[in-house]
Amino acid sequence: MSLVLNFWLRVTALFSGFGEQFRAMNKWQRYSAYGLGVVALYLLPYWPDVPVLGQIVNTPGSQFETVLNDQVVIFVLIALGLNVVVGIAGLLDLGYVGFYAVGAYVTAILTSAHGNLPWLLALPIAVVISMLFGLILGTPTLRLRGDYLAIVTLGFGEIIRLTAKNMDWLGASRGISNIKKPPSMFGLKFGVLDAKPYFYLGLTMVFIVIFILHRLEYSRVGRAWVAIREDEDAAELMGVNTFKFKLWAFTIGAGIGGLAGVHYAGKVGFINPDNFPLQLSILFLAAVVLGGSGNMYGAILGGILVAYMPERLRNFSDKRILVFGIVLVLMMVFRPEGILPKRVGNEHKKRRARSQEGEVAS
Amino acid sequence: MSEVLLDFNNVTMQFGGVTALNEVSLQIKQGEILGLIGPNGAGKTTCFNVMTGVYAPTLGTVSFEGKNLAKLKRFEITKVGIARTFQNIRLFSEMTALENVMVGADARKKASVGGAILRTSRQRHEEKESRERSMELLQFMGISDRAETAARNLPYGYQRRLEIARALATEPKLLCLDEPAAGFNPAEKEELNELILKIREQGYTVLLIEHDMNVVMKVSDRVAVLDFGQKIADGLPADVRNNPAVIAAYLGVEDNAS
Amino acid sequence: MLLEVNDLHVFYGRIEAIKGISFTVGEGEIVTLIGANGAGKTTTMRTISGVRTVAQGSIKFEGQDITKMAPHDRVKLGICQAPEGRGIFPGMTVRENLDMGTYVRGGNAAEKAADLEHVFHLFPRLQERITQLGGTLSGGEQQMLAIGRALMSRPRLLLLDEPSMGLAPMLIAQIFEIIKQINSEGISVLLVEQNATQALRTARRGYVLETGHVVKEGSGQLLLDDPAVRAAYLGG
Amino acid sequence: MKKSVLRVGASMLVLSLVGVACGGSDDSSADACEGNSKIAFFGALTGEAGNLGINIKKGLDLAVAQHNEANPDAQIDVEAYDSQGDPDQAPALADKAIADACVKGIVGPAFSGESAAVNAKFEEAGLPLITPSATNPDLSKNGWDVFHRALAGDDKQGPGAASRIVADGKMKVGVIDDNSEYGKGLADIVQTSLGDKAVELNSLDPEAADYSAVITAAKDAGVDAVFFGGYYAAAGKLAKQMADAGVTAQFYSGDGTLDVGFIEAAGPAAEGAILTCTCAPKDSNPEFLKAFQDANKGEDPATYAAEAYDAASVFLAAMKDGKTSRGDILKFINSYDAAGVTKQLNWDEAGEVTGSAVYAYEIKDGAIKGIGLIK
Amino acid sequence: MPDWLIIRTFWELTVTGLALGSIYALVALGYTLVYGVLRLINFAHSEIFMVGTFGALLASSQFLSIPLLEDGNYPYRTGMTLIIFLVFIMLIAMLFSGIGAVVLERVAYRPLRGNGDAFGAIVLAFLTAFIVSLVFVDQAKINVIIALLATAPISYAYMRFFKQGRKAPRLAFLISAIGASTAISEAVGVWSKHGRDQYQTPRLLEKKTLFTMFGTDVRIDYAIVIVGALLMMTALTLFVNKTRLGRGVRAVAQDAETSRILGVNVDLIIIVTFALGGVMAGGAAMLFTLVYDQTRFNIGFILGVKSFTAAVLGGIGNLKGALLGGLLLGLVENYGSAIFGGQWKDVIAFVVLLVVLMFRPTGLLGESLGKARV
Repeated sequence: MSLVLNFWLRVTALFSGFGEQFRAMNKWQRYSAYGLGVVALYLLPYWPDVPVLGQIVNTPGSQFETVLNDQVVIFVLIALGLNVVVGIAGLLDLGYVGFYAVGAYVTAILTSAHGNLPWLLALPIAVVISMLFGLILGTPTLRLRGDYLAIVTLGFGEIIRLTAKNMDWLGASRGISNIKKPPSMFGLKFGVLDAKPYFYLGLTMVFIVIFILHRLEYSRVGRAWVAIREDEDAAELMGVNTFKFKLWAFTIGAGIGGLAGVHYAGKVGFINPDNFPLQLSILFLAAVVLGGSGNMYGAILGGILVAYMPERLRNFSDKRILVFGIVLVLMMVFRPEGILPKRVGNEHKKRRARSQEGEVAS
Repeated sequence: MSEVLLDFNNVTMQFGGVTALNEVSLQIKQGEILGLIGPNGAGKTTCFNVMTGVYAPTLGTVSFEGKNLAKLKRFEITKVGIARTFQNIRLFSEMTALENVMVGADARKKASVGGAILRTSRQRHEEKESRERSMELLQFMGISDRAETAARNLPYGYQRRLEIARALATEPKLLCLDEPAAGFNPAEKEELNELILKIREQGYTVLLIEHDMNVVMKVSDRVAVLDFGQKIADGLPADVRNNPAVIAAYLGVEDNAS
Repeated sequence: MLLEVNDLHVFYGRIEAIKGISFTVGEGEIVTLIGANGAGKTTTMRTISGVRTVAQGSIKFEGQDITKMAPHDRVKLGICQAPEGRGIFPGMTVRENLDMGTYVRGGNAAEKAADLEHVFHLFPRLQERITQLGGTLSGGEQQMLAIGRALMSRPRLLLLDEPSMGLAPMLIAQIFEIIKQINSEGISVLLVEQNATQALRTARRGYVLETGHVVKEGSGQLLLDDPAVRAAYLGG
Repeated sequence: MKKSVLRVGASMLVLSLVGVACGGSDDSSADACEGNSKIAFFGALTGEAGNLGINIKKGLDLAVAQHNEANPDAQIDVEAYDSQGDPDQAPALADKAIADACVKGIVGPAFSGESAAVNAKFEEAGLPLITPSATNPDLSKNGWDVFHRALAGDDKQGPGAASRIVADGKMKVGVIDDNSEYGKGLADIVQTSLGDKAVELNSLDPEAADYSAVITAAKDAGVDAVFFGGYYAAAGKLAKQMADAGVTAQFYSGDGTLDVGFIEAAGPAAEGAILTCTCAPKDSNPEFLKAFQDANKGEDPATYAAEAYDAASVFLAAMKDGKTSRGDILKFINSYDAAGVTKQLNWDEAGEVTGSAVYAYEIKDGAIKGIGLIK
Repeated sequence: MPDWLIIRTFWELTVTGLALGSIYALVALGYTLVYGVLRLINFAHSEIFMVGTFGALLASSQFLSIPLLEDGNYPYRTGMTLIIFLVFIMLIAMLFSGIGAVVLERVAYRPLRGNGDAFGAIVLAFLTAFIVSLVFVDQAKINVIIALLATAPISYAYMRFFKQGRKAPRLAFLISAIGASTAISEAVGVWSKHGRDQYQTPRLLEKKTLFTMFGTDVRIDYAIVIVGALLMMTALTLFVNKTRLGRGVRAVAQDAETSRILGVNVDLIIIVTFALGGVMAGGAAMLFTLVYDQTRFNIGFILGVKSFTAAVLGGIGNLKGALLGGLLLGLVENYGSAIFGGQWKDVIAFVVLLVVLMFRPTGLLGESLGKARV
């Protein structure tokens, strides 16, 4: 087992090594590395056709690009959104699936059940309404302390699902079908068979969200969030309007959850309340914490793993959920901060430098 | 110079039957360093918390520049111009030193979510301002060499100073320091004394809660003594030092014991 | 020697709170540790009680090394503490709080009753409050309760962390009288105090702590007369 | 050192480009199947609804095994796509099935929910499907050419159940559902068909342990019969709790309840319950019964196994007829008209099997007994 | 008309609501105890309940060899036999749940407290080896053999890791709990005899009407559940208030640090707390099977969520709150179902919770295990 631990240390060292090399590069080199990475990501659907690599990444029982879109992209979007709420602002939300559902349902209602809007128009409306739901839920509940907030949000997620299930206007348990698909653009046809255009669209959404969150995180807003997470009272005494910023975190998180819902609804064309069970909220949270709560890239990695691994491990058939549960426990025992824990400042660089100095000295 | 900045008028504070402060009146004048001393548990920290809006007084009023603080929310008190440090250090431990100070500096900034996403010119300007001001403060406190270190990894002395820097960043009129010398050795205390005086020179009014007589007596313009929730003395350091009531309460009951 | 602390180092997270202190408490002695807030007094006390782990150095009790012993075993050996801030269980009655003192020792009902009698003899106020919840007591009563509770464990060494904190002068005097009385019954006392004058008067020997180091030691009177100590802790 | 990041990025890019090139060649050979043709099972084999899928797959396996035995040089494989009945997992599996040129037909999708999520894909790909179990009436209203049902939908079953209830002389029928797509749909149809004889008693939460609220309502309404739209586990609990609460109303339910699990869960309370199904009783075709028992260690075919066998037989017939492309097979199915083990198999435009046989079953002596067609 | 249903059937709804509420309350106690002592939502407590129902199932069908049906009817027992059987089944269920809770604590929580011991290391090592072996073969027996062989070296490595004593952040506990919850329920779903199917438990007690009150028949099983739950709760309260260990539990809940100073073995108290919660859940599980005669691998999930809601409703960390919250939730659900229809049951439950928390942010009775007194 020490072998495994050792291996693990190596892998993480490799990544941190990457980080340092990255910082050491000049601007031009850095941007080209980014560019190459982005292009490679957009080419992901073709990876299974590559020899060797394809063997490793391909999902045995299901279509790889569909998994990429329907599972991975959706989970990554959601992990990004939930990470704002849980990871950065430190608000425990166990009902995140509610916002995902709102996004999907608004799209469904506007483009199919009670309207005939194009998907592209439904998108902003759905995101805004999801944010409104965040606001509506957050205003009364954000005064509650951590664990109380958790159960209230959990209840909220259930209320959303059950309301959808019980109201004929929302399609009740039949759900809503014939949801409009995204319009064909840039030569991409959003049909039923080919998942690739959806993946490109979803990946673009992910990049946009990363861009926005990156800007938020390294601004007054992001600092306020982290300050609230670290010590809410101290933050307030340092002049942070904690309620306002908590509400913002909730609202932005809700918006991203809603966006994921819009994308999902547009892709599948059919939703019903059973697509939004309570267990999904828990899975979302697991993704964020597994990857590294508070670290955007950790959350992304968590989202990828939680979405992709069950498909990759289809051979385990009915044991994959069991394996998932055990892995969660093991991860939390041995790496409680997640796979990519949040990093603060440049201390790790300093530490390394210092240890090198030490070596020279001795 | 002698304008009253903070007026503590007949404040009583009770917690479930226990009286922590009993009709305390206290004034802090513009530009002075007021030392507040008293035995542990005498009510200094409660006094402090009432002042910074953590608790609302049971009776009496606290006003700052004539404005009643009771109605204000906690974060608004910072905006009015009161900043504080904490007895048991409460930094944002997962943020760098610089970010900690920037949170303080942000108190005076306006840009919010929209500005941050769009990177408006105002936001960029404010961001730059915050960063520069925070860096200056770190330099002022002599801890800028560890600006990029996570607060939790800073040495103790740095953490204490970082708290002061963070408080200063909110551009307070009144800076409240809660036992800033706790855990310092004499040399460090000496440095702290100088620092406090330097802060005052910059135009801040300082309220200093401290246990160490060396620190309090050396830097304070005026010293108030709390004991058992009551103010028992208020005056120049030399006078307070020789006040029999203070000696009895604070320095031990030496006279009736001997 | 009853208690021997040798080159003790203790960390709080990454911060070294105790940087190698040594001191002893003899059989039947009252020894005091004085120093400013943050000097490491409370950490020392908690380390002796075993709730902080020792990074380096050793603690011996009656010659037995207890550096790594679990807290409850130390209580069994006869080390009990009235912690800083009194540590009263707010939701328990005075009686139940006192019973917590016998938690480790157990003992039969008669023994407990005798101990209880003894505590009530020292602190008659507690008897009046016996069914009241700990959280509703005044500061002085809580301090009495904390000391009484520690006594219920029949300690050989009583650790008192800031017993005078937040008490009115009258009460402080009373508490120190009781400390002397307890000591006269053969219980050694290690006393941590900010009220240095009072503490040094009560104690046979004292140690001055500063940022995790012992900077001075000597008999109570010697330290009381030391000008540097007077300047730093006694207000000149 | 510095450049290694670039190098890794570049090599990944190159690899991907290779992939694009290879992938391109794949598309042109969509119809090229190397190896045996396959009939795919699509539905749950694991997860909470796994049992139903296993029944179906056994019927499919039997048909294919018989075919392979009879035609040694034209072997057919069975490919299973285990969706766990989950509409979220279904699309990636459906795409995989579509991408596999050897898959010529789908027996499934087993559930209505996943059907709604993926049938459009099969339609687009022209991959014919025959579902042996998804009975939601709405499914046939989408204009899907590839869609076929090997049994009648709930719009046939509901009125059938209602007429049986009426024929039994019941005057006041409490209608309960499990708030699922299937259960509520069926219960609504039954309720409409019953007209003023029906008393709506709302839904229950099938996952909950306690149904006393709805039972209290039934008791209060004084019903002489109860129709439950939902699955067997909940039906069993409901029947038992009703009996315990002293409700003596006759228990009716639909095909979701047609499982020994119902009898196990309800115990003696199941006795006399009447269930309807558009599926045929296991003994309706002795030949099939015997073949199934032989192939499955004496086990009786459970619900939908016979329908799956029929569905598979149609595909096999097409292949035997020399049809190899999906399009040809689809045409073959659309014009198919022959007797299956359960019924005459031919489909209308919408994909509904003609002839709307609804069978009634009764629980007697702890076993399910077919009691004939409902007129 | 449905508006009047609640009035016509009020007492009947009250009886059934109280019965279900009693079970909620017993399970809620587990959440409350652990929260009181560790400030941790023991998300896996629902599975402890589930394990208890399987304990009850095994006790009756395996240990007592009672068939599901005898000659086509329930295997009713009467008199002393019945009482002995029921007590036996309850004890076994409590044993299952109690052991389950303690194992859970040591494997999934204790290492996160920076306090992992050999037991946790061995179990975790076994699980690690087991899932790794699954990659290569998928045959339970072979997997177990491989896992057992690899356990020793892996647990050695794990022990070394535990020695570092790293404490995990709060969220990690929650995720570990979720993982454990998933794993326990799936393990039963995968490896029990009928897998994920519903299981029936033999019905020993004939569900006759015991007495009639307000025109409503009160069935004997409901009466047993309500009385049994109240008895267990009284026993627990007595234990917590009157015994030495119970005092330890209260002391740790109020002030863990001082408790340690006074010589309370906090790790032991935590084990006791989990065991108590487990025993209560086991009792609840037996009472549950007594009324509903069935269980399933996922039966804990919804019941757990409800019970946790009940605990919060009453004031988490407060024993009396758990009772109040449980009963209240059971009643509210029943009344609400009668008014709005069963499909709105959970919505009603959560709306009530929301409203209560709006006005009383720490639940009806407030938190604190220490203050819970009879």
